[in-house]
Amino acid sequence: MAEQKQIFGTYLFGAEAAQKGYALNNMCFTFNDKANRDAFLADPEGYCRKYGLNEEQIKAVLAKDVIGLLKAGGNIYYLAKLTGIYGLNMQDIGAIQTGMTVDQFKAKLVAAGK
Amino acid sequence: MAEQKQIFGTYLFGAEAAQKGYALNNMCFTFNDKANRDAFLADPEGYCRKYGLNEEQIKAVLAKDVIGLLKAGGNIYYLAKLTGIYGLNMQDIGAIQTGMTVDQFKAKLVAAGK
Amino acid sequence: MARIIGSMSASHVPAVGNAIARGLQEDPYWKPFFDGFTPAQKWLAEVKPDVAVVFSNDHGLNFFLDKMPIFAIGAAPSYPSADEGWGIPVNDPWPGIPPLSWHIANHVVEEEFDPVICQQMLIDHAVCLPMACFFEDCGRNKGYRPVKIVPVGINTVQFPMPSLKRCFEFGRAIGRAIESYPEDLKVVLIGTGGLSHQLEGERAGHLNKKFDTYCMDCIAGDPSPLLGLSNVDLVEQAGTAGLEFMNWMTMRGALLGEVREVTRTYHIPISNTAAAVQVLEQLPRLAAAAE
Amino acid sequence: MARIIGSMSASHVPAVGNAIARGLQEDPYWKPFFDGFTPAQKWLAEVKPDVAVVFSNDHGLNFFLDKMPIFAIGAAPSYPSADEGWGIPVNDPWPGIPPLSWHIANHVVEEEFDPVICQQMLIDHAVCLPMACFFEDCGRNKGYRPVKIVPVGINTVQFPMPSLKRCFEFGRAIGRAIESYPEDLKVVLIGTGGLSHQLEGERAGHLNKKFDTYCMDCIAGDPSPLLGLSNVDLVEQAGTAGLEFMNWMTMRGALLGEVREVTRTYHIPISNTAAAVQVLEQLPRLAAAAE
Ligand SMILES: [Fe+3]
Ligand SMILES: [Fe+3]
Repeated sequence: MAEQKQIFGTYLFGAEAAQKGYALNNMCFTFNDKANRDAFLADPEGYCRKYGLNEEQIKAVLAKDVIGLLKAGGNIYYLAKLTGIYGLNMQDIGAIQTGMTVDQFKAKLVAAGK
Repeated sequence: MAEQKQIFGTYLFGAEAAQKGYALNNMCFTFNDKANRDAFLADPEGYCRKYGLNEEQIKAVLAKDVIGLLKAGGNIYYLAKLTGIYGLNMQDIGAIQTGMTVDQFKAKLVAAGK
Repeated sequence: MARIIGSMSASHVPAVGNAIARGLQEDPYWKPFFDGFTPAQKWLAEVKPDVAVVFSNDHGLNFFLDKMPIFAIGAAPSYPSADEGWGIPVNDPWPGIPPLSWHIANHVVEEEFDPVICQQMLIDHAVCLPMACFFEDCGRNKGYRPVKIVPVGINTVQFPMPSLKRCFEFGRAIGRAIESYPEDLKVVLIGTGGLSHQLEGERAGHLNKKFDTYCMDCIAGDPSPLLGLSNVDLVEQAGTAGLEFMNWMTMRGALLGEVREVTRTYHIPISNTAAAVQVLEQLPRLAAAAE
Repeated sequence: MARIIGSMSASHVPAVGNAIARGLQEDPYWKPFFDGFTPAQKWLAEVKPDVAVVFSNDHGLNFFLDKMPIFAIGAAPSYPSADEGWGIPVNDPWPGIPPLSWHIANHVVEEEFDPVICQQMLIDHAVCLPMACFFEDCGRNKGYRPVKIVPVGINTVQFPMPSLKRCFEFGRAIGRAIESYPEDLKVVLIGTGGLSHQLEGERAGHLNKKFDTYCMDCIAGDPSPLLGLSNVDLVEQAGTAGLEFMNWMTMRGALLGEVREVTRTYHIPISNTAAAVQVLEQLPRLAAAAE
């Protein structure tokens, strides 16, 4: 129901994504612990497989492909813990997803305040 | 609110008991695992202390004092896991709490069906 | 569209698990209890449901007091059971039907209910044992799973609890959700728990045949006289564990049309409990008459 | 009786935690944000609340998709924070006030809300950082905890979500609960999150100053125009993370009387977020005028 209205570039996280992305989000949930973040960094693909991610999800994780992660059922509240491991802040993520440079993305934010 | 009406021999599990009995019920919750049941049996008092039970609760646990456990905040849904460890079934528990023999308690149940 | 064909309610008692495991169905103590399911089994063989929506309460397996829901809806692909601490055999998992679970969840939240949505959920004897009694071959034939399930959990463990009226209305919203599900499915409702019993306190062993009969009459006929009953009144009449009748009321709420009582049995005691079985068939009706 | 003295709302952003830790309050990027709290701090010094009821959403620290509540009420003696995965400093625990928490829980369940009751709850940056900004010394003076808290959680993570109308009504029930609490306590409401922002998708970076201004006008004046807004409409206007405005609406619902706007600031951007601070004072009124 909530998923019926299409909004450009926007992924509503409901029934479909919640099921599809369960393993991916569950893995990200473990990143609340530093030991798990370290284990991930030591062997990203192995860590993904341990948590039962599918190939689409693993590929997106390894490529830091945020849009791919969303399409694979990722929820930003959990994904943010993954991108944090990669040292990416929210402007970096914004730039990746919108195809801008980080400076362009930041300028866009500032412009919205005018 | 729910606790205002007094019913003979009846312990409503609400705000007060839920706080008072938290550690006790939490210990009982661990008894869903056989390894924990075994650990309890190997050292009941030590197990109680590990889970932070207070003296009133520890005394009631060691004495198999069901009424004492209720007064100490125990919830029957969790306490039943403790009494199960002691090999007591629900008629045994009923007899203990009502001061009857097990046969008397069973007869009381049967009589209610007439 | 999915269609609710009726409801089946039954008491649940852990000891039933041992009786099934030890094949005590013909034992004099157990026979009156298990015989109560025979007419229900016959009805099931006729109506052949695809899905069971099962209303029950957790007994300290899936939820703890750290985070205690009022209502919970299972949305898992599979519902495993687990050791509950009493040495009763662990049942095989029951398959879920996540699209229907989510449909129900979306619908009831829109109707202003606030259930916890559980993509992982352990089911305990309150689900597994009535299922094994109604779907008899499940107890004997491991892995036989003739229906998919949607477990609906109701808090009977800790006050505050939802009122019988709130439970009934929650059931109504679930009924409307099911009947608006686009797939052609036959859905049976199962309510478990109760009837009167009290395990703890100096009043342990409290049973109330008269009140239970009244409750079953209301379930079969007009449930509205029960809507004004407070939970504390319910405890007074039916004992603390009689609060599990909330599961029956939620189930009854989901029956949106007229019903016919197919069977009813009532027997005291199984363990400390008044053991009842009741089956209602929802009568055919015009779709437009649905609320 | 307890008395609600007003509300304070503010955006929350993990990056604020690092800014506090690194003492960047005077840094040109951060100064407009932190300066927004100064009038609120002045107001707090005058009104001196005893308790804060804090409306926020979990960010994958306390809840997961296995068991996702719609509403949650903290009833813990203490609320620790924990590592959220971003390297922001872990805050010291905030003390709870379980009797008030349970009073609220009992009351709202009676009013037909179905919150999860949490005797254990981790609070994340959505609670800790606005608290550290409003109660400035908390960030600098470890262990300084001038109020006890009741955290109220609202699901903004997963659809289905409660509507703005449902949130507002939940707030109203909480307001009535607080004002019927027998102890003489001054209670401040805190709503955190939003305003417009969207972190994910090709629309990342979406902000909507006009809509945010409209929302803050409605919060300060008449919130009823917002009650018809669907969550998807809210996403369209305010971005996916703009759904966190539900926290503000629940908070606003709990203000039962007339209000006076004490301060409002609005600044874009902090991180990717429209950062707002708004304080409302509840005007004195006759007890009889309370709903
Ligand atoms: Fe039960
Ligand atoms: Fe947030």
